[in-house]
This record gives sequence, structure tokens and C-alpha cells, in this order.
Amino acid sequence: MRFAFTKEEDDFRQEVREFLKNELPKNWDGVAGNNLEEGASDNEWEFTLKIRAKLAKKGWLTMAWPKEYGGQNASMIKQVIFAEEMTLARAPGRDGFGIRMLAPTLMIHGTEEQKTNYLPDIAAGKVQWCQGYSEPESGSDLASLQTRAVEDGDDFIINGTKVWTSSAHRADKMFILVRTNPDAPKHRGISFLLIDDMKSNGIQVNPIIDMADRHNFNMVTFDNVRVSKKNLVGELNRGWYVGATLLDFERSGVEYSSRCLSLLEELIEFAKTNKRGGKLISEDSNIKKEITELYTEINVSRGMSYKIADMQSKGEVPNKESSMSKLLGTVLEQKVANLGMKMLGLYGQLGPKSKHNKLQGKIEQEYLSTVSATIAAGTSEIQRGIIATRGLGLPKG
Amino acid sequence: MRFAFTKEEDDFRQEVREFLKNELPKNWDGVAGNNLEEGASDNEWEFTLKIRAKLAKKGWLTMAWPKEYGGQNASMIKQVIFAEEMTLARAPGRDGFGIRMLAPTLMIHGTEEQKTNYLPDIAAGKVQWCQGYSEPESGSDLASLQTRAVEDGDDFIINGTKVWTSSAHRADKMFILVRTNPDAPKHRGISFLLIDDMKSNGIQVNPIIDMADRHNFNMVTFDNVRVSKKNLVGELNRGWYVGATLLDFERSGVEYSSRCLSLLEELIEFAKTNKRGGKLISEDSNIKKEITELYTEINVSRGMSYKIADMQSKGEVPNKESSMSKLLGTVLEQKVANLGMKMLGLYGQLGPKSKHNKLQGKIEQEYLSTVSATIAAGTSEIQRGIIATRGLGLPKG
Amino acid sequence: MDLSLNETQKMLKNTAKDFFTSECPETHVREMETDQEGYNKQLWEKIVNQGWLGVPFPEKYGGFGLSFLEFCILLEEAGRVLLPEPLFEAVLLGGMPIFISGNEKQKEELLPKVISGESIITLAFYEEDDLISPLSVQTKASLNNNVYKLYGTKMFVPNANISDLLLVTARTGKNDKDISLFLIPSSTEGITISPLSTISSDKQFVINLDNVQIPSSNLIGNENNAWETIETIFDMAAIGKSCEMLGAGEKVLEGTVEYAKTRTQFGRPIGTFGEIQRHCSEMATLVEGTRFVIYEAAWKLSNNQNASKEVSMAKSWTSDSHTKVCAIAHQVHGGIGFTKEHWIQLYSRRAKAAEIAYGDANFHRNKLASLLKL
Amino acid sequence: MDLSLNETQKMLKNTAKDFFTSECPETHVREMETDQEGYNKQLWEKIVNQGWLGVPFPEKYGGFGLSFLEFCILLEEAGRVLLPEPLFEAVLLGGMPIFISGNEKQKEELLPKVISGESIITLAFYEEDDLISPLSVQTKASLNNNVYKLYGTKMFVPNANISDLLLVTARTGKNDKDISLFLIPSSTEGITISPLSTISSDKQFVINLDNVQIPSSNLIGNENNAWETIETIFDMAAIGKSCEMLGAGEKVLEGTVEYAKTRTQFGRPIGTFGEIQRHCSEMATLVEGTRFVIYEAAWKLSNNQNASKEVSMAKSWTSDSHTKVCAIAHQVHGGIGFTKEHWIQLYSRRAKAAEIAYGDANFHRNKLASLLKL
Repeated sequence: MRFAFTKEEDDFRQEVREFLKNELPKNWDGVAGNNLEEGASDNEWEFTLKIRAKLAKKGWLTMAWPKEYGGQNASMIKQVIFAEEMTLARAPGRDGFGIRMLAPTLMIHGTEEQKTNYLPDIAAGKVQWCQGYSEPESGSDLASLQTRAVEDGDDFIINGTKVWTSSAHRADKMFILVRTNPDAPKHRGISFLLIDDMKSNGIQVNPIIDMADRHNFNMVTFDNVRVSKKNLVGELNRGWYVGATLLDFERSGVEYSSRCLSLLEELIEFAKTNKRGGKLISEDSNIKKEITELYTEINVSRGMSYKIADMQSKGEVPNKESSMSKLLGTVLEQKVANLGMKMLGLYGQLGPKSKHNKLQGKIEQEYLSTVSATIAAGTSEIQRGIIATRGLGLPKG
Repeated sequence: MRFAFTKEEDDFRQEVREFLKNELPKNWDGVAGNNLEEGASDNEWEFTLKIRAKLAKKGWLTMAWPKEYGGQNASMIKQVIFAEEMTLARAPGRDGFGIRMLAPTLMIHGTEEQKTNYLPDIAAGKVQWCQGYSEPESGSDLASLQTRAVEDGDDFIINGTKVWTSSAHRADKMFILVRTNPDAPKHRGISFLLIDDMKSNGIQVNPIIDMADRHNFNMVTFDNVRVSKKNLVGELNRGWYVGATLLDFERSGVEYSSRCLSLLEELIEFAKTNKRGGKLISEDSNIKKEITELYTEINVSRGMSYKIADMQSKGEVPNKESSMSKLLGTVLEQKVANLGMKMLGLYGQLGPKSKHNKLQGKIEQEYLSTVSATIAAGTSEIQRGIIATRGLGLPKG
Repeated sequence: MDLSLNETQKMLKNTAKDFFTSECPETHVREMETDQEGYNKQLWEKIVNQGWLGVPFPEKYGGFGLSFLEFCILLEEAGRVLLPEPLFEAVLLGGMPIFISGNEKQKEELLPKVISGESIITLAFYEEDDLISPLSVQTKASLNNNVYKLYGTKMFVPNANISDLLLVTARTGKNDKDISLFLIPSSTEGITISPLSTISSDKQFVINLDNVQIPSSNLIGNENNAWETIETIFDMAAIGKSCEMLGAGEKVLEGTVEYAKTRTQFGRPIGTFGEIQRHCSEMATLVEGTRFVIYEAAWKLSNNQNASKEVSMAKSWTSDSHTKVCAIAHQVHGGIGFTKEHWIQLYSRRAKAAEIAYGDANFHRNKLASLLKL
Repeated sequence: MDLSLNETQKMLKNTAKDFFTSECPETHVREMETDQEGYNKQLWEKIVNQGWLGVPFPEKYGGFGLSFLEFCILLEEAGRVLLPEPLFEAVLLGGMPIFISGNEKQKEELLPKVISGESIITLAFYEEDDLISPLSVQTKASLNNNVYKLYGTKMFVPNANISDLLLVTARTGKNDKDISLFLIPSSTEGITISPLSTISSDKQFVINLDNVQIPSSNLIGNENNAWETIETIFDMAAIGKSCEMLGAGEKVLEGTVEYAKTRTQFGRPIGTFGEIQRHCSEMATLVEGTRFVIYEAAWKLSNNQNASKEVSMAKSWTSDSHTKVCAIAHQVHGGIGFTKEHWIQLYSRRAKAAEIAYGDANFHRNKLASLLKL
């Protein structure tokens, strides 16, 4: 047991920090005051790609990959440090879909040809992937998905609708779960396909604007879209197991606590230096209590993420731990935003566009954008179900 | 709309208050520092009966009864006032089982003979009833009860076990739900019987001591206990509907908020007059916040009880409201006890027996005894289910 | 003790509910979010024609002769549909301060205008320090030759764009509470009005006062004596805002329960799942709990009883509970609820604005703590 | 960064788990609740023979040569079975203060006695004002002819009935922190010991000191210099108590999940119901979250790093979360859980005692607030 970083780990952290300091503009405060990797504008997206290419060159994006695929087999702790520093700096450029989700899936389930075709571009940060999972009628009950792929010679022909597809409007390619056997039990008729070109005929990407006025999600419709059978990953009708097993791969969830801590520290600083009614905000007994509670909870959540990383370092597979980490972390994001609101008083309602705002209007943005935290990527209800059944072995309801 | 009491209502409150002041010993602080009607000792039980007889004479116990049965048809608000004053004074003597539960059931479902036989004694506070509902394997799922009654000539013969039977060790009589048809669907094979003598052959009352070392609950076993068929209330096999409909009759739940408010006010007084580390406890910012939150929540809960009383006054039947009132009120009892613990510091662990205790050790007792609040008489989970399905019309799970 | 509405109140409630439901659909709410003026003149005239701006004012000024309590019933219904028109503001921030502290002449002149919709009056109280406290008032007014000159900056002034008259608080003396209230035509020289962009897409403004001159007859109430009025107005506003939240909460509950009944996942309505039932029952309990604590305060305010504790309990409870109700509603709705096109987010954005308006939960808890002498 | 136990630690944990599980069944815990002495001598000797009282002390005093961290691992396992024997107290309140601030002679004489079980030493710190603060120490000690005379009353002294030696804090100077620590045989004239009846049925005592005379050589550390030692001891005690809660929490979770799997209602295991699944997942999350925050503090304390924030975070979190875990466990168990004969209530009564021991959540939140300079 050792609750301190090694010299090498500290050095690595320093290196990442220096890099970001040099690469990010002065007073950088995140992409458009929000946390979208893809940014709000084309310019921001270009900037994201530029940073991503540099991160790829450093080998940081793929440091967790096995050496045979060009990775460094880096320790999970190192990745956590990287994630922490990226998050603290609010830096864009990481790639959740290609590097964290698709690549490990291909390493296990892909053909040699698929590996050769896709992994190098993912590693180089050259391609943006997106994930075709949820559908309008299949949210928490993902396995009920209805997007249909029918065999036709050497191809599949896809028809259907995917929703909540983050970054689809920026993406070059998509990995998608489709129903290939409508007569089998619902988990047994799903396949995992790769769509090479989001500009293919029949694919339409429609923006979904969220309540914070951001464009992150999309609805993607498929009208007779052709995909070669070579793009099937794993066995036909076994896609559920291909797609589901690696969802938690390489994620410790430390981003939640890092983001919360960085914002809470800004808030503490604000409370100590700003007054309401002639008294420092930090002297308000309600605020004081909430700060100390949140500070503690964030550290608990951070610890849980470290534990996950530590387990992964040792080849153990976290299951309930990942769900717990998401459960705690996402609620904390909402709590910090709410505490920010309480501190800012009436100024809390002023967003980034308002020149009278405080803290660049980011609290308003945080409040609006963290509504989705406990819903997206598996609702809290689903996480609790996973903990109860997979983690604690309670019988399914 | 009128949020004030009428002169008559105020006068009645004053009358009850005076009565209690005269009848209760000086510095009365509840029966043995707890809230058991039956008291911990024989002396306390005798005192309870004495007060009950006087309350009966005043007509207060039965004021809600229709005039034809000797009641006053009193307004629910008047009953709420009575309940509030009794609770604030921590006075014993009310009778939950006979007056509030059995009597209204008999008025609707009983034969003329049953009414004549039982109602006068209940009204006079002469008989203690107890309620044979729960069983070891039938808690939240009450309708699965297995205690069996088999017809034998003019009698039923009862075999089985009832549990959580409050006051069974003080009771003269019991109303009981038994299974009379084991082959019917579970709600359709239950009957409602009256047991005239708890000392009958074959009845054994075994104490269940709770974690606060109190004897309130009992386990009651029946070994071939004979009950006359005249003691069947309502139709054979229709007892579920006899027994279930009137559970909320005449209860607004105001006892929860009264008890909480009276204890919170004691705590506020304590916080204002006692120091820790040279500072008044009321100056601790955490304590201050919790007091104001609780004070508010108690008033919300009190309001809900008044609303129920008001509905009942107008002949409306509260359903989800009663569950909400119990849900809020019982959590508040636990919260007040916990706040008390926080205020008392290490002294919180000292109960009534300890001469160094503070507030007569009642906080320790409250903490221990309110564990059951959110469980007994329908768990919070059951209440939430009632609100969701009966109140909001959500489909059953 | 009688917690039900009387016949007049019931009729008012039903009329208002029907009116708002048909006149203020979701499309209208959305339209007004981006509308320059933020309100629809035709709808406003209809509201005026109902006489609702006169509900809490005596008949001799053209009012309905009812009380603040009845106005709260209206606000609950307005809150249910998120009415963008300035019913709340025109009456509580415009007419009410004049009714409470104006002289008879001012009342006779101004209240009929407010009630008939001829004038819209708004209140410019907040400044840079947004705490509700006399010390926050730094705008200064000095008297010379029967003319007051005002200098200062007012923040978060609602509807200033459509108000022809402003009620402005300013410091007129040396003591902490030496605050006075002035009626100033918004066209007066020296006034500049600039909009704020807010989370609830409502219309709030910054007003700069630079050597604004008005005759001393435009003083409302006595000099240095406005603080008490402001306190009463803010108590009423806190309760009025709570009523809007109550109405909104009822709508959010209804809509969410409806969704839970119809949305299916795993082959059955999500409303059959224990977690969703728990969510819905918690929402229902929070909404139900809100009603009494608000109306008790409203009743006491209407009957000139001390309602300080009740106001602070009501606003702190409602601020917390309504935001929570909206958060749970989002949780039940899942992804669809945080899209711009869904109705829930209209409610949750306004919930946040309402939560912090006229004292947030912490402000009122602190106030309650001092009322309890903690 | 490495959050796993090393081989020694693993072995220690496994040995302790096996030992306590077999040696300290529920029947033993119940027996000791009403036992006069509150501990079983045979079991105590077995614990001593394991060498566990020496875990955090150097080998030269007869110890194991490990650290506070490893002792915490033991406490977690002791907490799991609610061990009544004074392992926690004898080491952290008895041996540790001497190890930290005694002189070499005292250490050589006393630590072997503590470790071998020859002596049981306890700490008499608390007084009427039970805040952990130097100002709470009102017991006075004055020196005359190399003899200290002590007057005062000590509260909440654990295991005083079975301790042959007492460590007593007393005020020896005029400054706030002029506190000294004295070693006093409990048989010394002028000492009266009377028991307290507590919620957790443990053994705590009031000690009255009336002209208690001891030679100046019984001073532990320098005169007026004990406060820093006390702070360190209370930090360790807070973390040690948290470890006990962690172990207890794990047991409560396990037992409750087991119950949810086997208890049936409505024709199926209650663990299939959404609300019960929610309860269990919440318990699991609280327990799991507890581990890291405690062990980080324990590790820092063991490595002589500043751990003030970590201690306060750990104790405030654990105090809140463990009580919550027990409350949820009761909720899952329903009626059976609050009967005296059920095992859960043994845990929930001790949870409350542990929650308030060595600073409750509010105490540590206040401390954290000042460490964060709020």
C-alpha cells in the first residue's frame, strides 16, 4: 500500500502539465465554456484535432494499448494521471470512441485485416468514430434495438434510427449494433458492424440541440445503407457480447472527480474573495457546510477511481466499482453546479453570453449540462441495477 | 381558506391542555421516557388505564364516532387538536386498536349483536384490544398470511402464529385475520374474527424485546384456539376487505409532526443554553443549518396532516396523502433523533439509566426507538408503492 | 382552520386554469423566449380584460377587491403554464408597492393604470451586491429645489423594456435603512437600459441612472422609509414565486407520471419499475408538501399577520423541493428530457431562476435561523 | 500509488479475519454486553499471544515492528465482528501516547507491558465539556516537592475497570495549551471510578481525581507539552474507529444482501424488488467509498505526513456513511431487524457510538472548513 506517486509518475504528470501549458492558449478555460470534446464551432473542432494529433505523437492516447499494437502497456495509474491533467486543464483532444471503446474491441474480436485497417488510424488520432447504440425506443433497454441489417450478397443493408449519437456530425466512421436476426431472443440476434463512411448514401445526421443550447447529440437515420460483410466484428448475431463487454475498458471515471475538484476549488476561491451583504460568501454557514461535504465526497469519488485503476493495473476486472464510480461522480457534478448556483446568487442565472456574469458564466452552463450526467451513458438507475445484480449477486427483478 | 383556529377550537385546545396539566404528574415527560402507550411497568400501565377512563368520560376518545354510537361527530380538526395536545404532553391513554381501528370496522361490517357487545366497552376505555395481522412470513405481503381457521360446528379452530403484536401482553381481546380458505386466491380466503379472551386455552403470548430494550411487540401463537362463529365480522372469506379498508380511518398522522416539533423545540432550547468548547451549540453552523431545515420540514409535515384532517372533515377519503404523511413524518422522527445526537456529543450515548445523561437520556431512546418508525405499520417502501399505484395510478410492478 | 378554497377562489382558479391552458400553450412559451419584448400584447390585453391585475386591489381603484391570497391562486395557474406575460411583476412589483406605501393621490392616479394595463410598472431594487439588504442599495438620490437627482446602477430589473414607469430604490440618508422609493418614467433623461441573457430566457435588465432628475412629488411613501415596504414586497414576491413553482411542479409531476405510464422499456411501462415508482412518489410528496406551507404564508400575509417565519420556510422549502422535482423528472424522462425540444427543460431552467429569486433557500434558512434566535 | 495490501498485510488480514470469526461469534459479543468486566480474559490472552498489541511498535519493545497502517487492518477485522476486547484502546489510547511522547526509560518499561498484556493502560482525556479541545481540560495538576497533585473529573474513560494504569491529561499552566500527561496507577488513593451505561453496551467510566498524588517521574513527555500528542492520538483514534466502522459496514452489507436473497415476499426474493436493489447498491457504494479515504489517512499518519484534512474527511464521511448503511440495513430487514435478538441492532447501536467517538461528522467538517481556510 502506498498513497503517493512514484518519482516517475510525478515526472510524467509534470510532462503532461507542461505540454498542455504550451499547447493551450493563455487563460484557456475549456472549449466554449463547456466540456464537449468536439467543441461548438468548426474552429474549436479543428483545434481539438490539432491537439489530438500531438497527443497521438506523444504516444499518450494509446499508452494503455499492448505493445504489439503500438502501445506502451502503460500502468493504469499513468493513464489516470493523464486523464486528471487533461481534465484539470479542461483540454480537448482525447478520443473516447476510437481509442477507448472500438480499439480494445477490435484487439479481441477483430480479424487481422480489421486490426490492420483500423488500429493505426485510431492510434494516430486521424479518424473520429462514433457509436451507434441507443435508439428512440431502446434506451436503458438497449438490447431491444430494432435497427435492422439484412444480408444481401457480400453486404448488409441497414435501415433504422440511432439516437443520442455524440459527435456523429464530426465523425468519419461509426461502429453500430444492428439486429440481424429478429426471431432470436433479443440478446442473440444482434451484430456489431463498422460503417466506414458517415457520408455514405442513405445516412442522415440530424442534430439534437440540448437544453444548454449545445450540439453534441445527433439522431442518425439509415435508409438502405450498404456495409460490406468484411465489416462484421465477431460472429454474426453475437454482437451484443462484442459490444457490451468492453464498455468499461480503460475507464476509471477519474474525470468526474477531477472536473468536480477543479470547479470546487474555483468556487472556494470565489467564496473566499467575494462578498455578499458585506460578508465573505465563505462565511455563510450553509455554504461552508456544503463545501466541506462536497470536498469530502469528491475525495471519496477520486479514491474509488484510483481503486479501479489499481485493480486494472493488476489485471482485475472492475464491475460494480465502475458503476459506483459513475454513480457517485455524476451526482457530484450536479452538486457542484448547484453549490455554484448558491454562491453566485442572482448572477448564477447569467450564462457565458452575458457580460455581467461571474466565473465566465460557467456555472449556468454546468447546471444545464450536468442534467444529463446521471442519465447519459447508463442512467443511475441502470448503474444501481448493475451493482445490485452483477456486483452483489441479487436476483434479477 | 383560513389558517387559524376558531375560538371554539382554541377553547377546546385549552381545555385539553388544562386537563392534562391536572392529570399528569409534575415534570411529566412521557411514559418511562418512551412513547409506549402500555408503559414499561405494571404501574405505568395502570396509570395509562386510569387516564384512559377519564378521557373516555370526557368523551374525547370517541368524539369522532357518529352520534348513534355515542360519539359527537366531532370535526377532524378538533381531533387533530386533541391528538396534538396529547402528543405534545407525551400523555398516554389513547387507544389505537379499539377506538380507531376496530370500532369503525364494526360500525360498518359488524352485526347488531357485535355492535352492542363490543362498542360500549371500547367507548368506555374498559377493554384493551390488539391486532393480529402480521406473521413471520407475511410482513409487507400481509395477504399471504397462513394462520388457519377451520370450521368446527359453531366454532372456528385457529392455529398459527402472529407477530409484531403490539400490546398483546396487556390486551384483553384481539381482532385477527385468519385464512379460512387455503385454495382461494390469497386475498379471497381470509376472514376477520374477534377473539374474546386473550387468556384462552392455546394462546401463548411471547414478548419480543426491541433494540431499545422495550417490550411493546409480541409473538402470539395459537394452538387449537376455539372462537365462536358469532365472532366472524363480515362475510366468510371476505375478511381482507373488512380488515384493510379502515386502516387509515381517523388518522391524520399529526402525531409525527407534533412529536418532532416538541422534541426539536427542546433541542433548540438546549442548543441556545448549552456550550461546547466555549461556544453555544446553536452557533455551530452545521447544527444551525439542520435546525432550520428540520423546522421547515416539520411544518410541511404538519401541514400535510392538517390537509388530511380537512379532507376528512369534508367527507373526502385521503389515500396517497396518508402515505405521504407517514413517509415524511417517520423520516422526520429519525432526523430529529439524529440531530439530537449531534447536539449532545458524547452525552448522546447515555440513556435514561445513566445519571450523567442530558435531556433525561431521551435522545438515546429516540434514536433506538425510531429505527422502527419507517418500518412498522407499513414500511416506507410500501407507502411509496401506495402513492405510486393508488395515488398516481402507475401500473403495479 | 379550513384549507379549502371558497367558491370565489375555486371559480377564479378554474377560470384561470382554463384560460391559461388554452391561451398559453408550449408554443407561446417558446416563442416568447426569443421574442424581443418577451410578451404578447394581445394575450396581455386578454389578461387585463379578465381583470386579474386588479385581483388584490380594492374596487375603488378599479380592482377586484380580493386579496394577495387570491392573486396567489392565479400565480399558481400561471406557473403551471410558465406564463411569460408579466402578471407577477406588474402586480407585485408594480402595483403593490404603490398600494402599500403610496399616498392617496398616487394610488388614485397609478393603480387604475396598472390594473387597466395602461401602465406597466417594474421595480428596480437589486444592485451589484445582490443580497436582499438595505446595505445593497448604493444608488443615491439627493434633493435640491424639490428635485431629486439619482445616480447608480440597478441590476436584474424585470421587464424594464416594456415598462413605462420604474420604481427605483435609492439611498437618501446616512443610516443603513435610509432608503426611499421613487417613481420614474423610463423615458427620463439619464436612464439607459440594457438586457441580460438569462437561464430562463426571461427579460431582465441592467439600468444605469446618471443624473436622473425627478420632482419630489415622485417619491412614493416618506423619505428614508421605504425599507419596510421593500421587505413586505419581497415577502410577497417570495410567496408569489413559490406559487408559480407549485403550479409548475404540479404540471411537471403530471407530465412525468403520464410519461412513466406510456414509455415502455424491457417490455413493460417504466412506471412499473420500483425505482421509477419511487421517483414519482417522491415528486408527488414534495409537490403535495409544498401547498400548505405556501398558502399558510400567503394567508397570513393577506391577513396582515406576521408571516416572516412562514415566508422563509415556504421559500426555502419550495426552492429546494421544486428544483428536486424537476431533477427527478429529468431522471424519469432519460435522454429525451434534456433536449431543447422537450417541454421538461423549459420547466427546469425556470426552476433554477425561481429557486434563486427573492432569496434562495440559504438566504431564507439564514433568516429563519435568526428568527428562531439561533 | 499502490492501493493493495502487500504480502505481510494480506497475511495479517487473513489471519485476523479467521481468528476473529472463530473466536468472537455473536454469542460472545452479546455475553460481554452484560459482563461486569466487558471482556473475556482467555480471549484477551489469545489476542496478546498473536502479538497483535505490538503491531505498530518497534521490535526492541517487544513489538511487531510494523506500523499504524497494519494495526488499522487488524481493527477493520475486529470491527467486522464487533470485538468487545480492548484491542483498539490498549494500543491506541494506552501504548501509543507513551510511544509517541514517553522518554526512553518509560518506553522500555511500559511498552513491553502493554504488548505482553501485563498492563492495560487507558486514556482519561474527556471532561464535562466533551469537545476535543485543550480548553476542555479543566483537571488541574500542581507540582510540589517532586510530587504532582491532581484534582478533577474525567468522563467517558474506556475500560477503566480493567486498566491498571491510567493516562490522565491535566492542566499545568496558564496558557490554553498547557496540558500535561500523567501516568497514574488506577489503585492510587483519591481515585474513584464509576460506570456509565451506554448505547453500545461498552465499558466507559467517570473517574474522579481528588488529591491524587504521583511522583514527577510519572509525567509522560514534557510539562505543558501534551496537546500535540493528544491531537495525534485523536487523529489515529478517529481513523482506527473509522476502520472498525468499515469492517462493521462490510459485515452489515454482506448480511443484508444475504437476507435480501433469501427472504421472500409476494412470491419472490425481496432482492428482486427495485427499491431493495437500490438500498443494497447504495449500501455497497457507501461502504466501498469508505475504504480509500480511510486508508489514505492511515497511510499518511503511518508515514508521518500531514494528514489533518484526510483524517477529517475520513471520519466525517465514515461517521455519516456507516450510520446510513446501518439505517438502510434496518430498512431492508424490516421488523425482525429491530428486535433485540437480531444481529443488525448490535451493529447499529455501535454505529451510533462510533459516529460520535473522536469527533463526529460536524466536528470534523468544522475542522476541515478551517483547514480549507473557509
